[in-house]
Amino acid sequence: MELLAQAADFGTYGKWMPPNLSVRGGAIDQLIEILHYFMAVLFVGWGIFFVYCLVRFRSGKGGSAQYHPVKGKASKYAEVGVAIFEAVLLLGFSMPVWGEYKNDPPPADKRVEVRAIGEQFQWNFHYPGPDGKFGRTNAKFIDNVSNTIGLDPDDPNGKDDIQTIGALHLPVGRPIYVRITSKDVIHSFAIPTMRVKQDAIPGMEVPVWFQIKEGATTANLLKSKSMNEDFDTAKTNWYRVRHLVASKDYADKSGQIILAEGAGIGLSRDAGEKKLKQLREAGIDSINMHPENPLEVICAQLCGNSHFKMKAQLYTYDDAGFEAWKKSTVPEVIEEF
Amino acid sequence: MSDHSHELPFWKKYIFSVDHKVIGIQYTVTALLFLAFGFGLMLVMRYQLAYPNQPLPGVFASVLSEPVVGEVTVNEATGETGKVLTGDGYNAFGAMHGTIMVFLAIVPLAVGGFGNFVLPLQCGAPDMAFPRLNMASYWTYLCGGILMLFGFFVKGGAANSGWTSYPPLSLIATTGQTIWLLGMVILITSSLLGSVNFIVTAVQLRVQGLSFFRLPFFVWAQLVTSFLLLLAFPPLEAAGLLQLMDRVAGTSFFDPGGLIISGVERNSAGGGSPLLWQHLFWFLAHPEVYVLILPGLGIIAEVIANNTRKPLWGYKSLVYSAIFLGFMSFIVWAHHMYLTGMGTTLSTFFQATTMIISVPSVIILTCLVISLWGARIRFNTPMLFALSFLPMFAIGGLTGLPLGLTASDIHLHDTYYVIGHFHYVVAPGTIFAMFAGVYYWYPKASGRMMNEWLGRIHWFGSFVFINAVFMPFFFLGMAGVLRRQFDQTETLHGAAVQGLTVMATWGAIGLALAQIPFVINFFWSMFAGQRVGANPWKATTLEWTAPSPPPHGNFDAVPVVARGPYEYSVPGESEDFSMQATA
Amino acid sequence: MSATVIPYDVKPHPLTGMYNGKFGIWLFLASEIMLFGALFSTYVLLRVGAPEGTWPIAGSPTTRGDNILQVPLAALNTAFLITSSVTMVLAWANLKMGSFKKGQQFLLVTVLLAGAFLVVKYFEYNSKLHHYAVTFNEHFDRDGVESKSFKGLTQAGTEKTIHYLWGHVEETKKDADGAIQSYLFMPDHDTSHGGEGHEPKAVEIHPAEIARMTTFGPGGSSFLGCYFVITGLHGLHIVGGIVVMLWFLLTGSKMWKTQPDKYANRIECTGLYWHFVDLVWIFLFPVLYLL
Amino acid sequence: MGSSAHEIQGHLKKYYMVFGALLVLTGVTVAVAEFHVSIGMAIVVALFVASIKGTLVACYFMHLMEEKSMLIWILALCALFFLMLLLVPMFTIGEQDAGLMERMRGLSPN
Repeated sequence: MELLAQAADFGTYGKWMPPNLSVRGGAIDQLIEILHYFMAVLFVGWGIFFVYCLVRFRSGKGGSAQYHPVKGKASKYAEVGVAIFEAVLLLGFSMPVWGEYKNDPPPADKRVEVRAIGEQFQWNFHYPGPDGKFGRTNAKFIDNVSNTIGLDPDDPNGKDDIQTIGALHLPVGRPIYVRITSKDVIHSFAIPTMRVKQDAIPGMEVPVWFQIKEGATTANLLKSKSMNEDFDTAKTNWYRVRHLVASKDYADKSGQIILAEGAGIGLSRDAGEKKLKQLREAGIDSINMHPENPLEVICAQLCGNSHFKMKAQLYTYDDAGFEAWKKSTVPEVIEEF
Repeated sequence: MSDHSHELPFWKKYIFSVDHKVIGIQYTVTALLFLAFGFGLMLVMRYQLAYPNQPLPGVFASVLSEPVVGEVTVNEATGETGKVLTGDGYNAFGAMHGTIMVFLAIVPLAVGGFGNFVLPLQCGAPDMAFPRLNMASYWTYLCGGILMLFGFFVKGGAANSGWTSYPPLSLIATTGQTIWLLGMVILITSSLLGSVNFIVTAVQLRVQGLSFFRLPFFVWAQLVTSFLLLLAFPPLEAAGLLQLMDRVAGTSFFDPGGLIISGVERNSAGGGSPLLWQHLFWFLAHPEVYVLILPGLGIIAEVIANNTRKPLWGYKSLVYSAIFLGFMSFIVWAHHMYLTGMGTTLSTFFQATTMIISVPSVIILTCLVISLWGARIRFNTPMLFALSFLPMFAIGGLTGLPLGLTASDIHLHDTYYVIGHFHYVVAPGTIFAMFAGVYYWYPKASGRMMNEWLGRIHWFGSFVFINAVFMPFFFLGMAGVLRRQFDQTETLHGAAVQGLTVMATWGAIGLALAQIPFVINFFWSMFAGQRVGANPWKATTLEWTAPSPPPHGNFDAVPVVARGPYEYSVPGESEDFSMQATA
Repeated sequence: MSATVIPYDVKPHPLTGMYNGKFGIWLFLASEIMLFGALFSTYVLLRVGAPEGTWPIAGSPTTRGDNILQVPLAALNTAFLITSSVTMVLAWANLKMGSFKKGQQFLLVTVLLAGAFLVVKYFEYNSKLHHYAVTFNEHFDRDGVESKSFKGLTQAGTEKTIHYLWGHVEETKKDADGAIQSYLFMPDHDTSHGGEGHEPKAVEIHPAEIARMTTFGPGGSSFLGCYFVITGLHGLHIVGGIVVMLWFLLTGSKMWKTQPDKYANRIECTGLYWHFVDLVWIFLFPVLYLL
Repeated sequence: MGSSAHEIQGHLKKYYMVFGALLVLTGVTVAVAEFHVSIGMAIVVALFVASIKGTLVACYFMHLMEEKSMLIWILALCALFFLMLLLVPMFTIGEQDAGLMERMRGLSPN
């Protein structure tokens, strides 16, 4: 659990990178970190030389400028050094990660496969159901309420398929294989906490695969102590807490509950500001809060006027939980046909 | 040579002029106006980002109308309403901000403005090789620009699919997109006319003694830029035509077929490829980055050489680097497309070329900074802008590394990190170079100096605030906040870092205020600036041989060049500068 | 108008061997190569990526353009353009040799040949814009006219049988409100029932039976889109060339009296442009019609 | 540069010969197309013949043979970028077909 506590440190959400919950994400983070150290060294070194020159060679000091160029190989060495280091980054860090990202899909029998179909402005997900086979889809069966992906009701493979809108359910600790496409414009399937991003392009289907760290289930994340954050009501603005909910009940002096456990501050600024004011008036200086749902799938490619709202909730389970979720969903879907 | 100019009527001398200096000034003024307009669009967007869905302040609310803004109730009790930007309005502003800044402001300023004014002078030429083509280029640019702006007035508002106009989104967008495409085709035509003119002038019209390696670095930068424009722009023109056909003639170049738009199948033959647009677009748009930055580097080199009072360090490396940079910029374009499903072979090629292209940039920056060694640095306004350009351009360049490597790009792609990266190259980079250029060549164009103290205030304010705008972007990007989001607080990680966005917005407001001294200075100096002679900066290159302002035909006598461009502090000379032209 | 004298306006520059105008026109042509290059690239990419059986249009027996285009007309046009290139170069050669009259005559022939090219192109376009491809919702068989079928992959990836007919719309019947009631459709020989020897018969088709109905215009298929855009842009270049040549034949020819060298130079530049237009067609012809 | 009148007189014969060659080659292209050879063969022959024709026009009518090297370099650069533009988008398709991507499958899952 210690690993998880570090990984899911939502208290630091936004201070640097979002917590990384995928097995492979660490390599990406490591490369980004190395790159930034490298950049900092270059910039600081260069900057010191730059400022030194400005001070030492200012015209106020008098004298005349040197006509003959300064000799020295330092700059050549620096340039060659930069080039070599870049090559190391490319060959040693970037290419292995990308190669794994692209060339090494998990075997079909070991992976959990799901299709993600982008649409203005929602993510539709399609699971193959217990038979492991996806049903055929066709545009003419599309129905915006119960069959957004156009599953063919006559295809036996599709009878047990699961469709969800705006909610992605995944198990932890198993390879996940998402096949990404789009119904209309280009979207981009992105889960910041998993370091996964892939454009969803109409007319083609591109897979990505990743694995969620053991233990990083939604239930665990919500229990994780580090996710609770004390928010100082006197200072907090509504934007910062709009997706958070209270971790316990908060009552005013007369004992009336003004912010119940699991309740949010409010999704509109008006409501949110009012609630914060109410809390302050009740003498509550700080509250314990955590995200209502810690994981999101978002769209990373401009797809229209509500692009910013295009997101899906991601729920992660251990194996038993995932099976339970599937059981609870499958019959429902079948009934609809 | 110049005694005929007074015979020209006013409109021929100042409006439909064929004189490269007048055209250069026309370009500069027009481009600065577009720059201000694009900046204004950005301010509205930044307000929305910092205070999502809050009524816009009075200035903006009074100018903006449907469909860019919508009414909201501010106070339910009194029924008071206010105007907020709509999602479509935000996207339209975003797309137009990008288009205007790149194609209507910076390129015309850097190439059309400075290139036109300075390049023939530095070559010792009486004018451009094709003066009337030059005039046609400016008027085509102006028509294209006005057409672009006209997009705001058609039904549905201006183009709102991003400045990259990715189909299929752009195929189903409102009429504004058609206007955008037409505007682009016209602007590209203007650029092509200009680039042909520049190349011929720089190659054929150099005066006697001015060999290629005696050309000022600015001319080299313009020459390389012109080749980029000449060869990279036509594919975008073709792509624009194809998208136009997709929108108006029912073709399906970028439509794979079977698209379900809001539940209805789009009627088309299908068979197209959305990625084809991205290839054609980025084939231009990557060289375009160097079109934006190379003229800036050229200006910086001139200003630094002049104010360090010594020759540029590694002049030949600078020239070769610029040429290599130009060449390489054609073969890195697909690094914008890593996440479209690109495999390992192509991505390796494009990662490698991307890493290689960073080397000449490093060399250029190194040469410029080593030029400071052993100098006698004069800290005047152009030099302050030029010096602050260097570290900010370095930041812009360095932050390109994590984006050029596929693995780190997975997390950073399409986030504010990208915005921070290219704005550091273009805004604190190129725009600072442009300001340096305006202060540096203003006395040549007008015969009067700009006020030094107003200039320094302008520089200080701009330097502080431009970093306040763009530095938070890197942190936003790290946190995973995506670009082109109307309201980043809709996502969990976006809401967590809203404070940084607020900071950037206030930086932008400060940056706007910091430009006031510049505007005052620009107009005030036109009438009241200190009068100067031909060579107020004690510079060496040929433009300082001509009178200030130069008459039609430029030089009183055709100059003959005897030495290289940056012969400052030559031992044994009585002055610390030796001009290129023999007296 | 201006007192400035631009160097190397007429005389060639020792470094490049060209006067300004010629260097300029070559640079312009370089940009034109990239313009048409992007369009060729588009063509190649779409063709390579086209789902089986959809090139040049869904239902054609092979992938060659001549399934729906007329090679003889294009071959004739090729001859026109090649000839016009020769007359163009002869016009310049005669001007250089000091023969204004002969030069003008050759230039006039060039213009006429360019005009002939456009006339042929007009007939080609016109026949395409009045030729229809109708895709039916299901198998169509009425009054002895039966739809042809073609099995291919749809864009959605599933195998799908397409029922289609090619032909001409003889008459469009509308009701009082202007809504289309039916089309009187005359199928082409090769797609009508009965094959060779049978007179094709017109048949009535109702809008409800039609899945998609297009002309062989730009929206007909991605091949036709390429065909119209590339040949259309090429045609615009021809029109541009004609305008310039007419100007040099009429108003612009006054320059001969004062600056014969400059006039010949301008004809040379026009010629370079014109040969480029010819060169593009030399590649367009096989690529669009024969492959 | 064929600048003097006499030199140009000498060129005239060359122009007519090139003209003849172009017409013959056009005939060859059409004839090959009529034989309905395999598609690969047709592409090779047609593009080969077109290249010869193009070279003839460029070298003789456009006098490219007589130009100095600077222009040739510019055009070579142009040709290089043209090839990049032609080939790279095709490679992306190639990679997709190599199994990384199931192109043109769109909404269909299997």
